[in-house]
Amino acid sequence: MRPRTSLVVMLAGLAGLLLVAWMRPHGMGKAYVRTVEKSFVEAEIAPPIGADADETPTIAWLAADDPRLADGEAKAVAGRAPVGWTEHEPVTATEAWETLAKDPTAPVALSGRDTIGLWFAAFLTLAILSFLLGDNPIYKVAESILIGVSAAYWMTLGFWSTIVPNLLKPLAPGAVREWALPSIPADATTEWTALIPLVLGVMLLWRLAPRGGWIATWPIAFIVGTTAGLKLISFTQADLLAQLSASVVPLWVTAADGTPRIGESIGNLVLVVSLISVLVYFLFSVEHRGIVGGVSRFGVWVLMITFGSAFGFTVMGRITLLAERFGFLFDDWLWLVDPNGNHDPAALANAAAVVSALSGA
Amino acid sequence: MKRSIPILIASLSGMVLVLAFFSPRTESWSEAVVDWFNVLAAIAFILGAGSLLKVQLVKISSRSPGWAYAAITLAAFLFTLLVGLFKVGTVPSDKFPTHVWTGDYEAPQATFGWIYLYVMSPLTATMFAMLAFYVASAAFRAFRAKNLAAILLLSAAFLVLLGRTAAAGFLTGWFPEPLEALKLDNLVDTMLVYVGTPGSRAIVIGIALGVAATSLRVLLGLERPYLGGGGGNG
Amino acid sequence: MRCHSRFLRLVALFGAIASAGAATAEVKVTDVPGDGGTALKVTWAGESPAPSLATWAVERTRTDKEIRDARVETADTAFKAARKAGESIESAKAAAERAIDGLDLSWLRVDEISADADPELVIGDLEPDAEYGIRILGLDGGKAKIAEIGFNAKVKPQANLVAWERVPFGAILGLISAIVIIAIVAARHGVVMRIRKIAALEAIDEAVGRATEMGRPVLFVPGIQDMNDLQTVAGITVLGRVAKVAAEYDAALEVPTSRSLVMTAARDTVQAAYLAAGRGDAYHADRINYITDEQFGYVAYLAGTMNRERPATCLYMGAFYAESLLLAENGNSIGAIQIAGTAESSQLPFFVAACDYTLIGEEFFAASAYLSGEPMQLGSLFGQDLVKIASIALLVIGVAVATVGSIAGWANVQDTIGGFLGMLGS
Amino acid sequence: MIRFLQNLDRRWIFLAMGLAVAVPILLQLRFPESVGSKARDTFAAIESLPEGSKVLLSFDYDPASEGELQPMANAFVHHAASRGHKLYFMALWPLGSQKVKETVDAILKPHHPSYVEGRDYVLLGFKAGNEGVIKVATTSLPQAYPTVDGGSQFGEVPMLAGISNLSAMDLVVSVSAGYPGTKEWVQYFVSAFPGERLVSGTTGVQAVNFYPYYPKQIVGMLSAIKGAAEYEVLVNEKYPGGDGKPIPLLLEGQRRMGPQLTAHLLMIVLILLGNLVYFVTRGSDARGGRR
Repeated sequence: MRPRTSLVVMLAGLAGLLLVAWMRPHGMGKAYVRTVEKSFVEAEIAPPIGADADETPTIAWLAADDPRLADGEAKAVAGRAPVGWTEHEPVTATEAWETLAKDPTAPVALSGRDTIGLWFAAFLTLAILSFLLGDNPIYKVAESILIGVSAAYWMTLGFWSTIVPNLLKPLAPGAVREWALPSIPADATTEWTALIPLVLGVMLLWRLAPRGGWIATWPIAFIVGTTAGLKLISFTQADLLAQLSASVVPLWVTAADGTPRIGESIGNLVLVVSLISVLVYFLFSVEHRGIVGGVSRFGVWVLMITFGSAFGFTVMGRITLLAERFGFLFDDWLWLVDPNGNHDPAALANAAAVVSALSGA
Repeated sequence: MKRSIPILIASLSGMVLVLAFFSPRTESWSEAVVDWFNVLAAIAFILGAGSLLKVQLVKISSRSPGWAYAAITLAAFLFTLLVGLFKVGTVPSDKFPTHVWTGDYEAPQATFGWIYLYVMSPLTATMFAMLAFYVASAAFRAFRAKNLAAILLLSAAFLVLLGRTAAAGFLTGWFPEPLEALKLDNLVDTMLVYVGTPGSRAIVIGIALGVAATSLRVLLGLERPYLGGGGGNG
Repeated sequence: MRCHSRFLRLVALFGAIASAGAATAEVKVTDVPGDGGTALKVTWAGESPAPSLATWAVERTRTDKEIRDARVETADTAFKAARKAGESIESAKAAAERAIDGLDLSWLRVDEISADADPELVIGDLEPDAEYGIRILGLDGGKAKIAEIGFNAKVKPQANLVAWERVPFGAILGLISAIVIIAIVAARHGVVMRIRKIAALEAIDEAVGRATEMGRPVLFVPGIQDMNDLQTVAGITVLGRVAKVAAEYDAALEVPTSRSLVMTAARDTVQAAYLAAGRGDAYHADRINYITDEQFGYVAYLAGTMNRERPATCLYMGAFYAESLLLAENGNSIGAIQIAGTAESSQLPFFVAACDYTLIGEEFFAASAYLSGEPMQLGSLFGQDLVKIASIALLVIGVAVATVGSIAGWANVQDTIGGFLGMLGS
Repeated sequence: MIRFLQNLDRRWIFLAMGLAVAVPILLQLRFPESVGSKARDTFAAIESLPEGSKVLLSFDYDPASEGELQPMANAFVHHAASRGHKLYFMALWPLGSQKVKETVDAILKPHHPSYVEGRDYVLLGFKAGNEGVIKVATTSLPQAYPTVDGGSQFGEVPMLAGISNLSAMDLVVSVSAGYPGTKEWVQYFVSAFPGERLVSGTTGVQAVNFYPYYPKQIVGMLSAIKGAAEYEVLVNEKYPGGDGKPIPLLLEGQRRMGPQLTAHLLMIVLILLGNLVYFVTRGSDARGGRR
């Protein structure tokens, strides 16, 4: 097949699907949100009943509708203005239409930001899939975006979820408390052990300096050494000994009443022989000739059956992944199928009727 | 100096952890070490970013082929990093509404969350889904009955593929009671329990031994990947 | 030793208290050995003080903090119940005050043990070095107290120096290490150890040579894990050898990495290999680059690069997950020779099916020793084999005993053997 | 023909795979499922408990494995609620508690309106600590969960009163995508209480590793999307939705089996074709050699 043919076939198919989706009355690829107002007040919360005598009230921010404020358990701090903002929660199209049909003034609306996002996601999905036809500029754009975004993603994650809580917090609890982690207890003190990873990290970054690159080998030596120590224990314990002990099975199996179970007995024999022959295959200091050769060849067969069945099982999971992606394209984006009722045309019709009745009146 | 100190660091730190395992008082050491590693890995991101920036900038400034893609990568990287580090578009957490830096940068309404939802996850999920296509092409190309080993591999795959869909019912569902064990799905089970299990067990045991021996070599200073290469030729 | 003497003192103390009281049974409290100091073990003589005895209740004292929390909890429950019943806030508060008024929370019931069960219990989740009192109550069928044994002596759970239950495992670990070390020492003293050919490793030189002939690069992928995975460590070691061959043949070697620590280690390794081969001038650090930590971002780059640069040889050595097949099939479509090595057993099928050679699990870890050809390294491989043979022997003996036991009808023989090995491994 | 296959551009294979997965989704095809013994055992494990039994559901997965596991989770919840059991939800994975909430919102609230939080079901939530959480819960559940999701104290929840540890549960269901998950439940729960019953729903990649535990330590097991579909059939047969028809979400697994069947058949055809090409060309090459 010439590359052009496959490209034409795929593009024609896609255009056809788009056309069908476009023609449907409820359209395609729209995202809705509900607007939620949030408001908080600073309050003084009395110690609970039964608390020790020397406990004092705590001051904390509560949602404006917290029942403790109504109960009198908590009192708003005088002179502090409430703080609030607006949030947007995503809702399905059906939900949006149903809400509008009940109350046309409800705070539910089409979201430009999320609709653009949905279309961009669909474009990127198709761009990656286009690699199946061969390397092409659209794929290269998607690839470039993915590399840039993901490198920054992991760096951001590393900063906020590791550097701040595991390095900056123990070193300067007061400052971090003021800045980003107000939940740190006020009496937290500096933990000097956190200097160790800091020093190792600086040594690692020495790499960026023009001289003394060898300094970076120290932290890496530390990582490799500790890894070796940890893995020596965990693998010997959990894998070597545990797997051996799980394989000690009798070759003669009887039911509770003493009748022999031939099938299971043969099975156990196969199990033990298979295990030993694969282990023999892994012997390095003996040439695979003669008896050892025969046994290890049997071991290879066992390995192949293991690999074959694992292959079969994994295929299932991989196909589910592709089905999920097609589900995204056909259901979330094109609205061609609707197995879960997320964009029900009937709901739209109801909503439209209510809205038009209102505008007519 | 340059060679012996790293070897000493690797051996000592590993040995200490092995010994600490046997004393409850030092149980937390291994957790601390894992924690330090995470910090180190996070600091190493700076090193990675440096390398990434350098490569892209060189491509752009030399106008080498495909420099426009390098520019896209660079722009995507810088944009995502900025909105992530500065938590653009986040709202503070409910408990601390006056602390602007407590916001959840992964929430859908944060710009970073938008990038995750509509850029990162469709891109990675689609890369993952491509596997279904490659699995098909591997089936056509690689599963050739060249020898007994290959025949066993492909028959096992064949059995599982058939046995795990409605096809099993069509083919062998009508087998009478005495032939129960020969039904496709039961055959697959038998194969997995008595051949698949010891096969994977032996692999696991072998790997455990390999890991143990490699760890020992590291602790003894015989294997020194941190110094550039394995044993004597490094 | 310290903990033992304390232990003896305690036992003596219980004896004294138990015999002094009217109790018919004796209570022993011991620190659970080899833990982090969070548990105590209680045993008591189980003979019944009265025929109506149905259960034993084990109680311990609460710490001050626990008393406070329990009191607040009780008050809060009463308050909420009253509010739910429609009472005003004031009367609900009064109800809460009443609920905790005069309430004695000093004893916490840990568990109830049936009178027929073994009279022992491990009390967990204690604070190390806090003092606890312990008592045992005998209850009848209606949960009424009919007897009390025990004492008010305070005991402290302690963090111990040695985890005794781990000692058997330690012995096994020591034995395995000793076997490997002896083999290494023997090799050093000139005992010749021969190692069978591993086809995948023999093929590396040839594959790199082919890339040189074709004037195309060699692609080396060290997996997607960081340096804290031994597979990456093994991969970097193999990279050292590949770089040496590439330097000798003057082939271009590309190493994109998904972790920057791996990039650092890979650069050191390749540079060292080029210097050792006398080709320090041919080393290009910019061919060894960090791409991104994201699994599929990294794979997207690799797939694109393979199609653009068309390497003649692709080597995958390290920890791989779902990307294995994506890499191998793309390498295949550009006609590259592919050699893979990994210990991720779920990915081995894909490499075995799609690559020219695959190092399976243990073979991959053996690669560094094999490639170095040094006697000491080969000695460690030989030691590994000895351990394997010992494992097989252990397995055969275990299966034989289990079979004999099954035929002779010994009860639970399999559980006993499994339990024995499991104990070593716990 | 052979010549064509021999030089087959793999893009044709990609196209065939794309169609094999896309067409059944577009047509929403469902095929009859032959229900295997493992799905039957799983169904029986929940069905045979007397009404009002205590069932613990542990959601040990995240969105990445949703495709395979969510249909199982939905069916487990609907089945147990239809039998009138008390449901205790927990999660060993951080995002698992999110999945619990979604499942409760999608299944329990609309289809079992009589279920009241605290009386009939409780969300224990996620606790960090992997298998350590199971270990603690086997000795003391309140210790593992001093507070439950939503902030209530353990003792305040009516259906938790008097429960000291996991042995009070009549059945544990683990929906598992990896570590920690079913394996840890076997090691730390079933080993601690040998009489207790565990049911597992697991991904295809893991399934092979759990076969050795069935049926002794795991009394019922659903593997991959196939297991989910079989179980859905059994549940829908006995407990349809309010209108007598199956709940749409409980057809999800069967819907996802549609592409599985066509794609598996395609894989088999491809393996056969590949070998046909191999044998024919090998034969002709040999003849060519003689000539």
